[in-house]
Amino acid sequence: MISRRLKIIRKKWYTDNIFGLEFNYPGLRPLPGQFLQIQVDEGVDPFLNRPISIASYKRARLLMVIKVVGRGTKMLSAKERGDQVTLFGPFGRKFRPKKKKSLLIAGGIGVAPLHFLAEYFCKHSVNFDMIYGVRTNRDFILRKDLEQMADNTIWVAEKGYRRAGTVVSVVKKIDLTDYEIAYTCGPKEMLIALQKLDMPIPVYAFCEDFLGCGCGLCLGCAIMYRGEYKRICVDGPILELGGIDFEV
Amino acid sequence: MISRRLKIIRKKWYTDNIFGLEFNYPGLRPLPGQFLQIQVDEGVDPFLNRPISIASYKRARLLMVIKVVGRGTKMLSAKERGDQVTLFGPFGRKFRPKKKKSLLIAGGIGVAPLHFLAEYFCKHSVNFDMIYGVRTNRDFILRKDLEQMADNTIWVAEKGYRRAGTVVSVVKKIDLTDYEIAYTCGPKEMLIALQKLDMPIPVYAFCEDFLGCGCGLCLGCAIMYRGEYKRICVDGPILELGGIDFEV
Amino acid sequence: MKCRIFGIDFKNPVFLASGTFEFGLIYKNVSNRVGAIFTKGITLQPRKGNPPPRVHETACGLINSVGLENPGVEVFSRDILPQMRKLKTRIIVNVAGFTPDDFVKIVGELDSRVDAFELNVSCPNVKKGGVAFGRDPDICAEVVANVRRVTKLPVIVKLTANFCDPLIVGRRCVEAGADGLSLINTLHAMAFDIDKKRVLIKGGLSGPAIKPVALFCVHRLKDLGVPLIGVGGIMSGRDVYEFLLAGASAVAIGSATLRDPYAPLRIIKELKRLTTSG
Amino acid sequence: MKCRIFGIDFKNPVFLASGTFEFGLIYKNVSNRVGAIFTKGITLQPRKGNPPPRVHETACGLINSVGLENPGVEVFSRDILPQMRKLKTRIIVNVAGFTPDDFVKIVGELDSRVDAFELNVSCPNVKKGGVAFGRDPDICAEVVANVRRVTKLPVIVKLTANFCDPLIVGRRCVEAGADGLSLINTLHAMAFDIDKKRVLIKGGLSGPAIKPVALFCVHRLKDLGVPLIGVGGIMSGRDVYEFLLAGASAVAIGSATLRDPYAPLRIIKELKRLTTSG
Ligand SMILES: Cc1cc2nc3c(=O)[nH]c(=O)nc-3n(C[C@H](O)[C@H](O)[C@H](O)COP(=O)(O)OP(=O)(O)OC[C@H]3O[C@@H](n4cnc5c(N)ncnc54)[C@H](O)[C@@H]3O)c2cc1C
Ligand SMILES: Cc1cc2nc3c(=O)[nH]c(=O)nc-3n(C[C@H](O)[C@H](O)[C@H](O)COP(=O)(O)OP(=O)(O)OC[C@H]3O[C@@H](n4cnc5c(N)ncnc54)[C@H](O)[C@@H]3O)c2cc1C
Ligand SMILES: Cc1cc2nc3c(=O)[nH]c(=O)nc-3n(C[C@H](O)[C@H](O)[C@H](O)COP(=O)(O)O)c2cc1C
Ligand SMILES: Cc1cc2nc3c(=O)[nH]c(=O)nc-3n(C[C@H](O)[C@H](O)[C@H](O)COP(=O)(O)O)c2cc1C
Ligand code: FES
Ligand code: FES
Repeated sequence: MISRRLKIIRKKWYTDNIFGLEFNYPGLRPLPGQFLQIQVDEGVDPFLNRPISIASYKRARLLMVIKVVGRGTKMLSAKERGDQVTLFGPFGRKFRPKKKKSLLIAGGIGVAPLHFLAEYFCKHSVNFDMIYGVRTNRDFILRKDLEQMADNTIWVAEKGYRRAGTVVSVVKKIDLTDYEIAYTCGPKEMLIALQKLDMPIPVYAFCEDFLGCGCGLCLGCAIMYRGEYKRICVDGPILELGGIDFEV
Repeated sequence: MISRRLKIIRKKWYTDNIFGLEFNYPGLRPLPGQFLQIQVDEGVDPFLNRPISIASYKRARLLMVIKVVGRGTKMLSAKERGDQVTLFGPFGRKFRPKKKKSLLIAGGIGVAPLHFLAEYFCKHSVNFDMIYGVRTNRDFILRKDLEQMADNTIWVAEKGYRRAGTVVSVVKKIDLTDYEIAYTCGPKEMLIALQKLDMPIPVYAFCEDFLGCGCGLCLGCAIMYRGEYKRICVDGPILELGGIDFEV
Repeated sequence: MKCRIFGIDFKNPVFLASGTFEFGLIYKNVSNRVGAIFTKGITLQPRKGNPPPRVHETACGLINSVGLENPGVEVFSRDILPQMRKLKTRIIVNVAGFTPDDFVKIVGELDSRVDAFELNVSCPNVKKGGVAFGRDPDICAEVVANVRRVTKLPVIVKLTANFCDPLIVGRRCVEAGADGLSLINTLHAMAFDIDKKRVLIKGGLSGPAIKPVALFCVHRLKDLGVPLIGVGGIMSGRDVYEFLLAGASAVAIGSATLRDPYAPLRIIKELKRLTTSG
Repeated sequence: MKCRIFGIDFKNPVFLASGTFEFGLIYKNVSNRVGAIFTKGITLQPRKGNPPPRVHETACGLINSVGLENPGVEVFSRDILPQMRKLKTRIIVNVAGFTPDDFVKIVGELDSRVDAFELNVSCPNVKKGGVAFGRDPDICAEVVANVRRVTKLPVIVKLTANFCDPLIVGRRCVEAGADGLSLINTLHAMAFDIDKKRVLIKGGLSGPAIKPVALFCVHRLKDLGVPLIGVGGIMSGRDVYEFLLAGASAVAIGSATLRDPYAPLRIIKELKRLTTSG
């Protein structure tokens, strides 16, 4: 782990509550699912850093895509180009995706880490399709990029878009045996719904939750997995969807 | 009392640790010695507002001059033109200076409230002289302005300036019977030294200390004055120097 | 937002805590719109209070050591209370005694001219060698029982979480006849001046820093069968709502008014929005 | 910066608190440069810990409810301790018992293979119906006396400020043979989820918010005649210095490492600058 104080070299608003921050971060060697802990403020309130996935890393340019949901992300959204931010990481276990035909299932801001997985697949010439669901047609982000990288894409929105529905309704309809493996990231409710579908292929979930340290020190990020507590930050965030007990 | 969220319309660095913030604040009717409570940050850390004197108020333009001494003033110094700041006040008792030939004795940043007193005297055609002492010749601020307003001025610095010394050494040398009344503001050590001189005219001190509320609610700003505790924020900050017991 | 506790109607459940709003006479437009004002601690004799420094800022909070500066019950009763009576709010007198007798005398002096009493049992007990009453369930119960005899008005005990279990003390107070409990008072705290290498302040910690502790204490006492008034670090309507979920019937705003005297009005507005929307 | 306490040399007085740095094996370059590491709480049996959420941020602090997740003394002794022994620092095992007997067994199992023991008496005492040991001076003294019999290594008791007076408990521990005291453990705290209208977390409050309380407690115990280790909200060298002024001989860094695992190194540097300049 290293910590870096880096300047924001680009900031972009994708929607009215999702923005991206870009940094020049040479030497980072991230794997899909890995994330950084962003210090919200130099002061001690808010106290904890916020985990944000690596959404893209190309030629030393790091992109993180952040949705404003509470105080920390709100404060981060006030940072502008030129401002310095302290980043810790990368954290998350070293997960190397298999080179198999894959299906990516993104819900909402869950698209951020899957975008980086897509980049990884492109680089390693792995074929994949993508399903991406959002609430309204204005919520899609990184769309063109993803269309370029994926073989096939299905975009779906709960309302305001020609294809109405959720990723779950799409997954129910398609033939999953076209794929050898699936990856998903999105709100907990979506993961629970996907889990109930009992898909015939291995499904890996990118888990998100409130963390403490983000790096294995505090045991604050427990998730019940195959009968025992795992730490999202170091044993995850990528875990097999079927093994997670969301009831605990 | 009113609270206002105002935009900084001008920011200026006078020295490497003293800066000024200007606001457009119509309707304020400040008297000398009065101050505003500035909210350092919208968050709750730091928790308390910081008291800053009115240094100038002309045609609705409010100037406050702030020295960086700790965390709060440091954070304030990071604010830039266009940033919004919340101000409460004005606070401090309604003290109307007498129209008598006056001597103003400023030490360091203590010059800020005396600058506003000088403005007040000019407006009310009161004659006054001024002594202004600092540590080094680079620490003088608002100098030209003060020279214009005062009849006579004596600038003095502990080092690096043609006239070496402190305001106390100057006061000792001049004939105080030329004046009917004196006003002073500066570090506590300076006030104590002036008090010991037992000057033959009434001397009013502009007291500065750590405040709680700044407006009489908390009794956090006690100063021992003529045998009883007074509140700097509402009974002061202008108090007769001779009455203050600095030992308590 | 009306709320009825101790058989009294309050216009809303947002009160002003003791010691952080003077006697409500400076910002009357705030006083007039809250459910009640707790006065600052009133002692039998006038008190000068502690030497400075009396306040010191800490992480998300502050330490105060005002030392119960107040004019004493006589001056309060004669000069201040009549002015307070003109406010359009309930008045609850925070009674600070140094002996069990003090409480009875102060309450006796003011009875029927105020809306309720809050017994501040945090002062060091002079009879018991300076240990705070508030930590001793027996004395607290004794104080409550004695006060009970001299007034029919609601008697609230302000509990401390310092070095004692408010559940144990609170239960005894209720058995002895307390109508309600307010909690928590400030936490014992210190700060040091590292430049001068000495104590900077020794006093009570308040503000957002202590909110989680206050919530724990309120929740711990929620089944005692009397209304609880939650105090500690409340800055917003959401904070108030947390205290209501924890088991409080009303809350009191303390340090927040030091940052913004109008904070209680904002908090009431926010709470209204929360309770009507959800 | 060397410091000698309990008859042991530590390379500096900045230690790592229990439960916030794992077993020191993740950031070894930090572990190797601090005076000592307190392990996380070790229980007799392995423990799964509490269900999520286990951490919740509060004003200038956090509430944790990890629930003593740990592999138990056997696995610790066999698999983890040998790795820890390779670190260039002192190892103090935080012993968490649910009965007085647990403490003796755990200490007995590890004796002579570590540098000292810290008795974590904050766990609810299963024999006493769940009330925390730490509040009961008698049981604390009993635990210390029993442990004293099975080890010659320094025995430190980690005191709580929750609902009891650490001075009373601490004094009894010292009389029973404790070599030192560390304080404070986290403060009882809660937070509520106002959207779901239910408890969000119940646990212990740590971080800068509690520093003023920890300083008060350390200062309160400064004359007990044994070295004190100050814990609570330390974020900087200045904070350490405050604890030293309060009466601590050393300090432990807890939550700060959750914000920045390298914080202890910065703190040591800052402290060095402060102590050599002044
Ligand atoms: C590995 C990982 C990767 C992530 N990647 C991304 C990413 O790429 N982009 C992105 O936008 N987000 C990502 N997240 C989520 C992101 O970290 C959170 O949205 C962020 O931390 C929220 O911070 P906040 O201060 O804005 O919200 P907070 O104010 O902390 O909380 C938001 C909401 O949750 C509630 N809440 C707070 N604490 C708890 C708790 N302990 N239990 C239950 N509810 C609570 C609050 O009341 C509030 O309603 C990731 C999370 C993880 C773990
Ligand atoms: C009526 C009034 C008018 C003022 N006008 C001006 C003005 O016009 N311009 C101006 O620059 N300043 C003015 N001041 C002073 C100004 O308010 C302080 O310098 C400011 O509040 C310091 O805030 P800070 O956060 O930067 O410093 P802090 O970090 O709060 O403190 C600075 C130093 O004091 C120490 N300290 C903190 N609290 C205490 C305490 N309770 N007791 C002893 N030491 C403590 C700290 O350790 C630190 O060394 C005025 C003060 C008053 C009362
Ligand atoms: C400056 C100050 C003075 C106080 N004086 C009293 C008092 O006289 N009597 C009392 O019972 N509580 C007193 N308190 C405690 C508050 O009423 C309240 O219990 C405590 O501050 C916690 O609430 P808060 O975090 O909202 O401030 C005082 C608190 C402060 C900050
Ligand atoms: C996540 C977490 C886990 C902790 N686990 C333990 C523990 O196992 N044993 C113990 O004695 N203290 C434990 N503590 C308490 C700390 O050691 C320390 O006493 C407390 O956090 C106060 O210090 P701080 O404010 O620097 O964090 C834990 C604290 C945290 C935040
Ligand atoms: S967040 Fe601390 S161990 Fe995972
Ligand atoms: S600062 Fe609160 S009364 Fe003066």
